[in-house]
Amino acid sequence: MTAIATDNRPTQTHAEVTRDVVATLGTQSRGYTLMLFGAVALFLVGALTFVLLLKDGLGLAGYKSPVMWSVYITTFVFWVGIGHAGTLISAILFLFRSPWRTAVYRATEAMTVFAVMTAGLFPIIHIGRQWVFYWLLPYPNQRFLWPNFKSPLLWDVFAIGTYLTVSTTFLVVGLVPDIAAVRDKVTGWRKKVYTLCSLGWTGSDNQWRHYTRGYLYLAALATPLVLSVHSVVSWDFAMSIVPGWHGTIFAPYFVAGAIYSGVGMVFTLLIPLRKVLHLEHMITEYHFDNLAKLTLLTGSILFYAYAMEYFVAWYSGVAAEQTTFYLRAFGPMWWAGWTMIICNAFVSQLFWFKKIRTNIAALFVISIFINIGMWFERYVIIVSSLGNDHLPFAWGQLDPTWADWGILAGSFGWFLMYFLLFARTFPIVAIQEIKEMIPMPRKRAGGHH
Amino acid sequence: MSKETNEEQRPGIDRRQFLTVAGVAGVGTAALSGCSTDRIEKLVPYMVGDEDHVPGVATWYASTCTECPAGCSLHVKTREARAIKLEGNPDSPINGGSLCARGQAGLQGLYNPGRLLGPKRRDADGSYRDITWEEAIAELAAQVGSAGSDVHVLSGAGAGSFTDLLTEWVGALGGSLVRYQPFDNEALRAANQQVFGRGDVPDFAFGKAGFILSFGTDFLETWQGQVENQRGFAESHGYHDGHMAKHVYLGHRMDLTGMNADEWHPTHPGSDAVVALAMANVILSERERAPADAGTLRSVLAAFTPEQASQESGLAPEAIRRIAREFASHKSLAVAGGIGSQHRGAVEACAAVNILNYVSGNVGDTVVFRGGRPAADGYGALESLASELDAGRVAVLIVHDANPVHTVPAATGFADKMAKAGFTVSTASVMDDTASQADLVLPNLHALERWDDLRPAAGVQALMQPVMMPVRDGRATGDVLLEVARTVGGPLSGLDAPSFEAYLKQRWSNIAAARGRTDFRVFWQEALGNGGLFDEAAPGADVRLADGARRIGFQRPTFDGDGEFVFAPYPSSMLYDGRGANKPWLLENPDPVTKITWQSWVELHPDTAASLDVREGEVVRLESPHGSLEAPVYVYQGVHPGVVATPLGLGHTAYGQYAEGRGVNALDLVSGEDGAGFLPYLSARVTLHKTRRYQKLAKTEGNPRQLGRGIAEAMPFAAAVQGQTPAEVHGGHHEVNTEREVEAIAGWGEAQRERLDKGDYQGEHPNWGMVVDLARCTGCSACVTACYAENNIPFVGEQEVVRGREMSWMRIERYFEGGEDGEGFSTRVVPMMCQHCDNAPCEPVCPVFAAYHTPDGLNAQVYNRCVGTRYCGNNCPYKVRYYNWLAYPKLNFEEPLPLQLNPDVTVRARGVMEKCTFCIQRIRGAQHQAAMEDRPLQDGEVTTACAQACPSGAIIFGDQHDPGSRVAQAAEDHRGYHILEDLNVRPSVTYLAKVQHGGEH
Amino acid sequence: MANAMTPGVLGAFVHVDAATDAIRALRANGHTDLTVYNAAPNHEIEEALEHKVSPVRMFTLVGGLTGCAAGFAMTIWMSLDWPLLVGGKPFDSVPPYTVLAFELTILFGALFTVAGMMILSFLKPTTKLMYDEKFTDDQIGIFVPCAPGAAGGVEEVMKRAGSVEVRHAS
Amino acid sequence: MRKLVLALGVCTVLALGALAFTSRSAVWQGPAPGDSLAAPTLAAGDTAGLPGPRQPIFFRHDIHAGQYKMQCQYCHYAAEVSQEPGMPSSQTCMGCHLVIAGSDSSSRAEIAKVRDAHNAGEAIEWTRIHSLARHAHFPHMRHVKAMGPDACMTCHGDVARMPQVFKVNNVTNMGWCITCHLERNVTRDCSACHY
Repeated sequence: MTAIATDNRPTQTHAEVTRDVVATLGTQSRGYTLMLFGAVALFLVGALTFVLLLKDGLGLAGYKSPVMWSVYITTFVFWVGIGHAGTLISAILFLFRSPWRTAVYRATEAMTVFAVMTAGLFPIIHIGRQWVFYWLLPYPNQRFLWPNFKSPLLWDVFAIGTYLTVSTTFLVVGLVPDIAAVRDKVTGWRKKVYTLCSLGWTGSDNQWRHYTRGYLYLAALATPLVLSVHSVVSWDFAMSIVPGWHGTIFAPYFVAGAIYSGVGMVFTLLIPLRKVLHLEHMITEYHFDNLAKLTLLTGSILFYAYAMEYFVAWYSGVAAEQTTFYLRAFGPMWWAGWTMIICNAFVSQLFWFKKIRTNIAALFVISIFINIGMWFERYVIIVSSLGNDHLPFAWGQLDPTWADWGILAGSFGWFLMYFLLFARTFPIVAIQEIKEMIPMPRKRAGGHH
Repeated sequence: MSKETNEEQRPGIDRRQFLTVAGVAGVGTAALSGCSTDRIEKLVPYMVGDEDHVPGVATWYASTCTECPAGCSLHVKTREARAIKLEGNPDSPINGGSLCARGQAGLQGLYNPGRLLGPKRRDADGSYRDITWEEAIAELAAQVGSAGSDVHVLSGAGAGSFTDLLTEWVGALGGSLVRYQPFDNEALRAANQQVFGRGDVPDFAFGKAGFILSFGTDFLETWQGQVENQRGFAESHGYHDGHMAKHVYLGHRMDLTGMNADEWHPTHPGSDAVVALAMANVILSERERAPADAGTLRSVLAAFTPEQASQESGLAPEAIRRIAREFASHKSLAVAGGIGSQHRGAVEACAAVNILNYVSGNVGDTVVFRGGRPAADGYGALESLASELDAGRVAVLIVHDANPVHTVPAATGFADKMAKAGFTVSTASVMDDTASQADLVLPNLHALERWDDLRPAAGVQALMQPVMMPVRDGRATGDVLLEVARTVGGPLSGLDAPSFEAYLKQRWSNIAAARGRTDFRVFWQEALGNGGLFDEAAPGADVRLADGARRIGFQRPTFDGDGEFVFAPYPSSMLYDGRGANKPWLLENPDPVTKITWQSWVELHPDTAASLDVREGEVVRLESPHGSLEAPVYVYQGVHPGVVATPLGLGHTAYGQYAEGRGVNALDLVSGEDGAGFLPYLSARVTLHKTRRYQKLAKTEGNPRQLGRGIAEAMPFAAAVQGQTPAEVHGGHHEVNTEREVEAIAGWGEAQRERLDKGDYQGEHPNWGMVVDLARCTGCSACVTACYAENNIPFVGEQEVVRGREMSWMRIERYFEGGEDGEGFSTRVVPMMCQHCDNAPCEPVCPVFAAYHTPDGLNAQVYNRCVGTRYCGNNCPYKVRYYNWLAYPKLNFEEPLPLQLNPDVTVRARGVMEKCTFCIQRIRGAQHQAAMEDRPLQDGEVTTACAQACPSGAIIFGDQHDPGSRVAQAAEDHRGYHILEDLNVRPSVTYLAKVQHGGEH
Repeated sequence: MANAMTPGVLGAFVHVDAATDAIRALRANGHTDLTVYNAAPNHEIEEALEHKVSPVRMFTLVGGLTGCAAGFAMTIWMSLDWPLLVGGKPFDSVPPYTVLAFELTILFGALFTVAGMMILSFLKPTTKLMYDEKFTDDQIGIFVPCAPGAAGGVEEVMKRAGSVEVRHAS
Repeated sequence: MRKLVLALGVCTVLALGALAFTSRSAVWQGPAPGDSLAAPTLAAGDTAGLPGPRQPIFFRHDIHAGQYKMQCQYCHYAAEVSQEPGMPSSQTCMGCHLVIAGSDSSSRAEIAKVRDAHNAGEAIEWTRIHSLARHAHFPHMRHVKAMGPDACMTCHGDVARMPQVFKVNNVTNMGWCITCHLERNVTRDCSACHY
């Protein structure tokens, strides 16, 4: 193992690890209850909005031709992006055997699952006839009709579907041994529940033998997946001929953005959570420092991508492209354009300084900026590009309404609700992986060969 | 009565009852269920079978349009015995097969939700109660009986049997009949009287002219017969094999007519007379072969120099000379007398233009006096009636087919004077501004529900017949008059016709007799079938100058008040004199110039706006000595900096839900005080006050500039004559790929297409395509309404238009050119509908194949498959896909509007995308017909609604695979180009670049 | 309940090297079907047990291939079943279908892997074996199935290796 | 490779399932040899026992089309020339029933209803049995022309044997149309019916 890792190896004994993590379950702390309450309230706002959308139609939202996609798709892409950091940390860093992922990966993985769950709602929310969304699935029907596999939207359906399934599986598989550990600590009805969830795990050598191997392959599969999913999402735009969408760098650009926003969200979630659940000694500056470095990397990639978009627009000599990008910076939506550039390209550069990378308060504030910035990135790409298309006479600028914000708020509520409930019910820190890092006691003195 | 005569009396009334709402073809609200799957539960058959009514098959009737005095002939399409579309009658010399937006919107008058359910009586407390027709007629008869000779009738009906009956009726009573139409050409007729000694309106042969000069006269909008003028204009000004007339427009505002001019010169309001005279002077002094008696004018004209005219008009002297010379060197035509420039000197202006025409030898050539154009009695007559009313000398006032309370300035106090009448009767079928002051309202039947005829032009006697059962319990005013006559007896006993239909037939039997037609029934059936009698127009009278011609002169017209701006109200090409204001199709059809819908607005020149620091959408208050109004600003380069312009037609106090309280009535700022028997619209000065309130304009215009994207192409006349392509005009298209790359790309494309020979795509298919000739298109927007009517397009209302959600499948894009740093300001229009691209970008992105390509080259949209992802809308570079954000049909089609819906077209449900289908229902219908007759489809057998309606014939539709088809040949034209060609989407619509004169001099 | 349990001896260890010693000794004595419980995977124990590599990867491979094939088959067959022309593209246009094939490869691969893990684990169930809750916490457990007669010897071996507790199941 | 075949197999099975699901409803095969077309005697009271909705007038297709072998188009004349089959006007009924009063009491009663309705000028509101969604256009005349006199029965079933008409086939189901169009190898283009 590398030096850093050795220095930051957890200091507790196996027994302490189990104790501390099990202690987080079923927390009653006020902070937690408040957060949960807020989340549910937000969710209800969204639910109500959705009911009204079903009743009266999407006209309630601020849609304005030619801006036929707006806040909903923006939020969709935003949540898909959030998911990516989780898989990156849990799968890719697992393959790279990087030690600092251990303490945080369970939380980020949960974040992934719930973020993708949230994103998965939007294709349904945003279509005009929500009640026939299943027509997008290839199922045998009396009409003999199949969906159009040439449509990027169908790629989306498959990509998001796969991503949700795989990341959920990955999370559950990782959870089983920990649930078993919890099972053996708790009593009463909770024991029954956990027994059920632990799928008869005993930690026998045979189970471990297949488990470790299988987990490795899951990680190996999740890695290309995480790269593909946001590429596919980016192709929803890149495959079209809308000036401002029609870009070849979209796939890497979006993937970087996704991870950037995802890590941002990890900060936003973990910083309060570790306080509420008293995990400060398990999730430490050391972890945030590394996460921040990741943010710096992806943020810089975004910086490059933004610059490159403008360069290509200018260099291509295509009038429509040039107009679109000019208007992004100086058009009616200049404020959104600059929000995105400042929050993403510039703010991320602060992480060159270790002082900031390890200052929890600073990290939290910056992470908020990152979330805002990344939401606006999608907003700008979608709304401002559509608003200034090929035919000037048909131009139009969006003005969102309560229905847009209602759904946006609801999506946050929906996500946080699940995340908080998860944190309360399952080990938010991976017990067995931490134990794996802690050397077991030996009767003979001296390390093992 | 014997059964036989009974057949005679009421032919077809009961053969024309339409199926009740549950009909086989799903009439009415049931039709709204459109894309959803609710079904009709009851089947209601016709009571009596009818040979010319097969359910599911359209029946056509000939009739005549009454939306303006032009008298265009109609073909009315009925399905299941309800009128669903109005089209032009090809036999008519006036409108040919075409029809303007207003005419087509007549249907929404027929099915207007505001129509009265029956006669109404006003009680003492001013509220109205429903009464029966018997009561109503008894009441009227009693009033008339006791009124003696103090019965006065105010009628807007055109010349025809009804007016004749009215004349007899009033005459018998010894009362007076005032025939009043708001835009009555009083000034023009007075000028003709003065200059030529005859007070009628001539025919203007726009089609024959090589040079058209308009003095602020909107002959493409509301002046004379719009459709007739436009057809002529397209004939001469539409570029064809090396020929194109030049059109110069002098006026303080660039209206639609000005937009179609090769040159527009913003002249000072009221200066037209002197400019015309100066031109006449130039021509006469430089030209030998002028009409003999024109010489006598030399002395008079000598006084009017281009320099003087230049001072008055702001038009450069050399420009005046140049235009005069061009005018004289072509077969030319000058027109004046437009409502928009009807100032106090209007008679002088028209007289001056008469002189100009005369000295150029146009009179008898392009200006032909046939005495065929009937006119009403003019504004003067209305004024005298008003004074009669004021003096309380009117016992009974009957207002028919007129709305003076709205069309006469409030300053004249006509409403108050009308209140002094003993008893006021209105025959309006909708509670309009005037009817809502009447004691008795006897709703007339709509022109499509009653018998009538018109004599709108020389040689034209147009018939109207009931094409369906009345939608509401109205009664033809003709019948009412006759019934009153029967009841009153006495002086009226002479009018003994049992019904107006009988009266009409009596008169037509005289016509038959006069033509030596013995069998009247045959003659009548022919006439009904043809829509009347269309005879060769008589040769024009030989017209010479009258003595009055020497009395021509010019003095600066006076304007009331000392405001800094001249206030220029102008008639809206959609709302006409305001009668269009209760028809959503017209309210939502964007104004061709400003592209604003549903609202009133104030036009300001950019410089004016800058100096006042007001922006578009800011509500300003205009104040004149006669009143004030508040409306949002629209900044428009095409208006004289010293002028603020506002359209007429809105600001109704009553007139149904769509019109009431909407917008402002520009006449509130104008006085009724006039010079000579006409209403001087252009007679007030206004001061402009900012309110710092803002109102979003309901306009369909995004960005009015093309940004060099080559959307609406145009080329100089010279280039067109040399057969250049638009690309060449731009200095040639530069190919970025190498020779071999181009080949490779093409080859690859071919390879792809060869793989498409599967399923329904095997074998030969037509490839439907369209050609739009921008040299002919004027932007009049008749096609837009045609599309609404044919395709059940819902109107969405002001608020939704503000949010850019209008559903108009056919969009007339209007782009501004130049106008900055000194260069001339001009506009271009381009009709934008689905281009049915062969490589349609909207198709592959649809996840459910709702958007796909048919074997016959259509870009189809399957509404019931659409889930509403709107990806197609995003990916359409032409932005011609429209989305049902809300359930517009259910929200907006109030009873009985749904009766108009076309049963062959699905009504789209909420949440689905829709767009132009190239009228696929017409294509499929024609294909079915051909298949039933085992024959191939012929070129021209099927055309789209827009192409059918277009008065300019600017749109050609057909099969591009058929080399002989008109469309295939037109697409070969050197002016042809595709919009956004670089995207390689391969549109099926080819545009022919506009051609502009200019630069020749 | 008890009679359902497999007879044998269960030893608990705190020290990892003690456990490995025990394992080696027991295997030497011919007790090859040991079951070793541990809260986390541990190399030393694995080495002591001399496990071969788990065959779970075969499931992953098969799953992936199935997914890939299914992806291409479904898309191509379905677009030819009712050919509809969109955007002038061929009905069976493979490039876009690669995306779907890829996604299905991952999906099937993952699901097969999990299935494989479960099947392989359940092939050697631990439900009938003696077990203690400390093993998911901080102790290592070794269970040796053996006839009650042989139990004494096994306990002896464990004790010598340093087990902290030994129990018998019969 | 076996996997590929297997996957293909799965898809085909699914599709076949769909096909079976849609084409299960029977297509009329023409009268079986030697069965009589004589219609049973029924009174209006018996309609409750018969399939199909009860109509305002107990009109006996089995008598008109069956026993007397009247062509469908004699009354539903529009079906030959129009998209809409239309319903015969009461005048059409009276064409015959001015002279035909009915053989037994029950039929006389029903015929009387028609006559009264006609004289009173009231429309008879028949209960609709086959009703296509508004977004599907079905040109009856094309089908009658293409498939000849038996065309009607293909979808509407053997009406000539129905004392009271009922729905035999799920004709409002797109699968019904497609199956037939596939069998006869005629167009499946969406825009042939949907516009």
